Amino acid sequence: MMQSTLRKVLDKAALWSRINSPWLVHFNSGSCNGCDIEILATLAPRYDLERFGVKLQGSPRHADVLICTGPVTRLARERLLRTYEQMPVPKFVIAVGSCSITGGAFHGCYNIVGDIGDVIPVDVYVPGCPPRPEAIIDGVVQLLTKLKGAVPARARTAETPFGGAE
Amino acid sequence: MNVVLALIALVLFPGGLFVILGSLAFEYADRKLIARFQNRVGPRWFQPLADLVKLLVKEEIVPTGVNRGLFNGLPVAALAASLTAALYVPMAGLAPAWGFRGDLVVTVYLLMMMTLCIGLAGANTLDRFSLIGSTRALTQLFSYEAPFLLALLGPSIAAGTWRISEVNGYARENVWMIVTQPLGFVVALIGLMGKLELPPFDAPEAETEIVSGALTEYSGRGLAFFRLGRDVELLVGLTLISAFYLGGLANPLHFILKTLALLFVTAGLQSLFARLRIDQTVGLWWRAGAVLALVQLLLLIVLKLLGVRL
Amino acid sequence: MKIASMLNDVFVSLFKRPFTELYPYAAKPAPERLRGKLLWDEQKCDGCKLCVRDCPARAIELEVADRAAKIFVYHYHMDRCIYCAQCVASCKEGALSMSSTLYHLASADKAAFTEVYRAKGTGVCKEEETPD
Amino acid sequence: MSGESAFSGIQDGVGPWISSSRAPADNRLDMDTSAEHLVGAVTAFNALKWGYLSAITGFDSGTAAPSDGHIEVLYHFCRGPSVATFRVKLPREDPSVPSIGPLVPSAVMYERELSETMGVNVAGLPGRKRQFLSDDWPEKVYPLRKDFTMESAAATHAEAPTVGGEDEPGTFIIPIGPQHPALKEPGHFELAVDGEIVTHANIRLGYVHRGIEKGAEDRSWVHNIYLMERICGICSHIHATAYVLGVESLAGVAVPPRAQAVRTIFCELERIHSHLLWLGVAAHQAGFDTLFMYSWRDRETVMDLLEELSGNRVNYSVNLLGGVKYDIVGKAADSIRRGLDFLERRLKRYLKIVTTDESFLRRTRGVGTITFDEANRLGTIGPTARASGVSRDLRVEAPYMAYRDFPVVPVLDSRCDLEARFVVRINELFESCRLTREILNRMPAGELSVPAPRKVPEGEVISRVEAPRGELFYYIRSTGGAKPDRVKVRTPSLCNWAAVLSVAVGHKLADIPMIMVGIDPCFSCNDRSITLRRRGAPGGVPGALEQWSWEDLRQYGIKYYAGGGR
Repeated sequence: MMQSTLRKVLDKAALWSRINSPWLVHFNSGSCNGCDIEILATLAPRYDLERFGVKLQGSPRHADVLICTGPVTRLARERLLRTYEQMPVPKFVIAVGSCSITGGAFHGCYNIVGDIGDVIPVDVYVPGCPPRPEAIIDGVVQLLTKLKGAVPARARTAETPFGGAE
Repeated sequence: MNVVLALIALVLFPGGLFVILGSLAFEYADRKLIARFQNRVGPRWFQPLADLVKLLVKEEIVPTGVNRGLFNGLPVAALAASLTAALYVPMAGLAPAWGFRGDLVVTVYLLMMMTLCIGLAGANTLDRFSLIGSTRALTQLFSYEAPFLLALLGPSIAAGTWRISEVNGYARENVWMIVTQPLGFVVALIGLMGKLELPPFDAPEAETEIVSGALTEYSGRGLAFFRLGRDVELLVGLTLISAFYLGGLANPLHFILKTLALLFVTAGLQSLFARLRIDQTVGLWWRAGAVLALVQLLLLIVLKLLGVRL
Repeated sequence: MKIASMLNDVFVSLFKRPFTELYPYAAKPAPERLRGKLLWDEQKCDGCKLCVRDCPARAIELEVADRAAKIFVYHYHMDRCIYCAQCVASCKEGALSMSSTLYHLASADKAAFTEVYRAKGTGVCKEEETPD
Repeated sequence: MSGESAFSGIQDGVGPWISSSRAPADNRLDMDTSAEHLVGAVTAFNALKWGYLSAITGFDSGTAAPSDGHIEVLYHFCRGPSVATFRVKLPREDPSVPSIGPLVPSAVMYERELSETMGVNVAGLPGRKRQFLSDDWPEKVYPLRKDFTMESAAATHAEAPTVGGEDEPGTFIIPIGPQHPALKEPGHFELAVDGEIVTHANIRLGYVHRGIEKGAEDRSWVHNIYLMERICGICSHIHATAYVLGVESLAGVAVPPRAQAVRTIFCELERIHSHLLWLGVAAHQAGFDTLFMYSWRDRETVMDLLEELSGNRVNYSVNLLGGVKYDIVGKAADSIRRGLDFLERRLKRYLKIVTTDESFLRRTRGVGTITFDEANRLGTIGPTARASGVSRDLRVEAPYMAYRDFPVVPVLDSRCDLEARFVVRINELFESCRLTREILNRMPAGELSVPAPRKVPEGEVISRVEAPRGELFYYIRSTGGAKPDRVKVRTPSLCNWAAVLSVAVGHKLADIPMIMVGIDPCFSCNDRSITLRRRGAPGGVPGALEQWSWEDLRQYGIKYYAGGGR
């Protein structure tokens, strides 16, 4: 009995910390950089996501959330996958911009291999071309609330990087 | 009986837990001040704690082709070194938990261990960014270490002792040493910023150039220990400088006021300057830092010989 | 050559109120021309499909059962839409408009992005239909 | 200066090499030549010192009945409003053309693009195998050919070459990018460190290559406005404006003056937003985060203006074929004036910081100097050229839209170094504020748009406008259908890349990262890449291809400076 309550407390603490310090790493897989400057605008003084604990990290090793933009061009596909694999579990993905969900304005161009959902599992989609910084913050908040409701971290472990049976 | 007291000192009060919580509070104050200087709101009060706990529960990836023992051991060594240094310093205004003649040199050596561990950690992994990061960290180590030590020697020569608690006592009775040895104070404070790789001197982990320098490959616990070690070192460094130069630490109120004042100055300096290239930092230290520290020392020794009461 | 040219800027901003808007808690009203989610007015629409032809991102599909009785099925894909308002400009009847309040469209599942409205000449009822 | 006299010297200058010449428009001169005579024609043309090479277009006239099935390559030289074009007709099977790289350095990248997408074999083109198509793109499949099908481009899963990592003795290769905090966009720099001076720089872009030019061929004229607008997020409006101006002149649509004024105001507001963004990113690159935070905070003012006027902060989608969608009425005009006053106060502050702050000047004064004739010869454009005294500003030389009635005062600087580029861009913003206020005060009345035909009559048009980073070149060709036959886009960063890199050769290494930031590179604008031949370097094998990483660039300069080299 003692063991399970301890486990519950630890899980609650882990979940609390994961929700309160989501570190981002950004990858642009062929976007027109409209969404990228909006993502940077959320870190600038006007919206300042640091008040939610969000920090833009340089290396995928340090990050929990991969925020990626753009339709996946043929060349960027392998790099997007490699960046995602470099991230330690538990990891989450936010796809920002209509072209990252369905190719948006670039549908049918020959160098697009599809959208981000085809390459890596995406947690939250933020449509818009580009979405307002508020909409991107709303996406981050949705991810955090989804985390709250989610099964404790065990759902995505090292053995099931793409999420086990929820 | 004093074993229990010693254990309490080591783990609870002036030692482990208090220093860790204190350093997290100081990291919060630092990030909040920088954010306010940049006209934004900045993090919430429990942010450093959340970051620490999150990193501890994250999966730790050990890259291939790396000496496993060293990879896991270095962060622990770095944290242990800075925690032990916290024992010799008048933490929270009370007398240091331990002290012996010559503990100043040991403390400075323990503070230097952190950069050494980062340098080794960077060299250990095959990732190119961390190789560059570790070479930069070590070159910067050799540039600020000497002037920083000289700057700390000034007050101890004035007090005539190598024991931190005695220097602290001496500083309490006399004129503040920031007045009598201003050069030493400046070199010590800038030296502390160089040691902690705070912005003007953050070439070793320049985010836009080499991702995160020597720590690029670390994730999870290792990263958490390194970051915590650096925060503890910030707290210890600030206490040391305020104990020496700002008229000693008599009681917790003195401790809080003086260290926060110094933190305010360092946060201001951090947000005022663009990042110096590594060669500019080395040039700055050897041309300006060392000379200032030597001049200060010379002045001091001459005055001491003339028997002037400092 | 000034050493810290930003000094007074930095010092002043310490005492100024931070520039940050506390977004989720205090949302500033969006400008009324904001191009958010597309709104379709079933009464005005006469099924001419100009909007479907001019949409650069194939975000609108309109099935016309009976133009006179205004019986249409209107599919709107929020995830394909690039929010350019070309359809609003092309529509001669003014049946389309872009809302300036509905712009938080983030969602966790992709199916929620496709909305189907059935117009039966009487009233509009929106159905949650899985994309065909 | 009227069109005819502009071309007077050319006919007899290049006479022996061209077979025929004609003037399809008053500011254009087309000269037909053949592959053999091309080099002779360009050499003679260079001797006339008439203008600079602006773009090379290739189009495939297709195998359908009317056309005789050939590929045509167009070399566009520009001076002010006039454009002289050499046209070379080539057979569809194995077309080949000599490289004019040695004569015109900036031609190398245009030829690289021509050879990869159109399949024209350019003899003597240096550089690596695959520049901007992906490594697993099948051989002998050229996307811009008319007979290209998506299935033929299935990935052959060729193993992507190991990037960086192979260490010849004495060199130390680090691959930087495409995921790298310094790069807001995926570009991949491969540089090897060797020798005393920068000998060779090789950039592999292509990560943002989406195939927009081919995409434009199966979209209607209306759809393409929004596709062109999304080539680059920062200069979206100018791309749409260039495209719309071209199509309107092809279709003979007269745009009402009020619509032109609204378009010009949006161009200037976009320039303010783009330059402020660049000021922040350049400061962040130099580690000066406070200036980054301040400039991006002030930029929010102009973003709010744009959102209030058009409904979107980045892709304003204002243009229609034949006019604009949104009007600028009283209340909006007042908020623009208030916003501009605030911005001008802040810009004066930034100008002072950029020209006096000690730590910043150490990174910019006397760094990356492009001399006047170097800038001229290498075809630099935009603020980079204007900082070297080369007065190339299409708003001044070839005024279009409302610039005709509201003349632009050119902003020039003669110091030619990086600091000058900072100063030029900030002064340009003062000019943009003045211009916007002037247009707002004397806003012409009239309706906002006129109807435009859905099918554009047959013909070719060249549309050139001044983007925040320099001259933007559009070539649009229509065969009378509902879809364009060919849309060629040459973006401004392309020319500046070549110029900066060729200046980098022989330059000190430590200054190159800041030089790169100085031209405000926009990867999504130019998803092509540049390879430059090396000038002789002691110890290196001349002509061999070397590869350095961005970081090595920095590292090497640091060792160089530490050794006391000033």
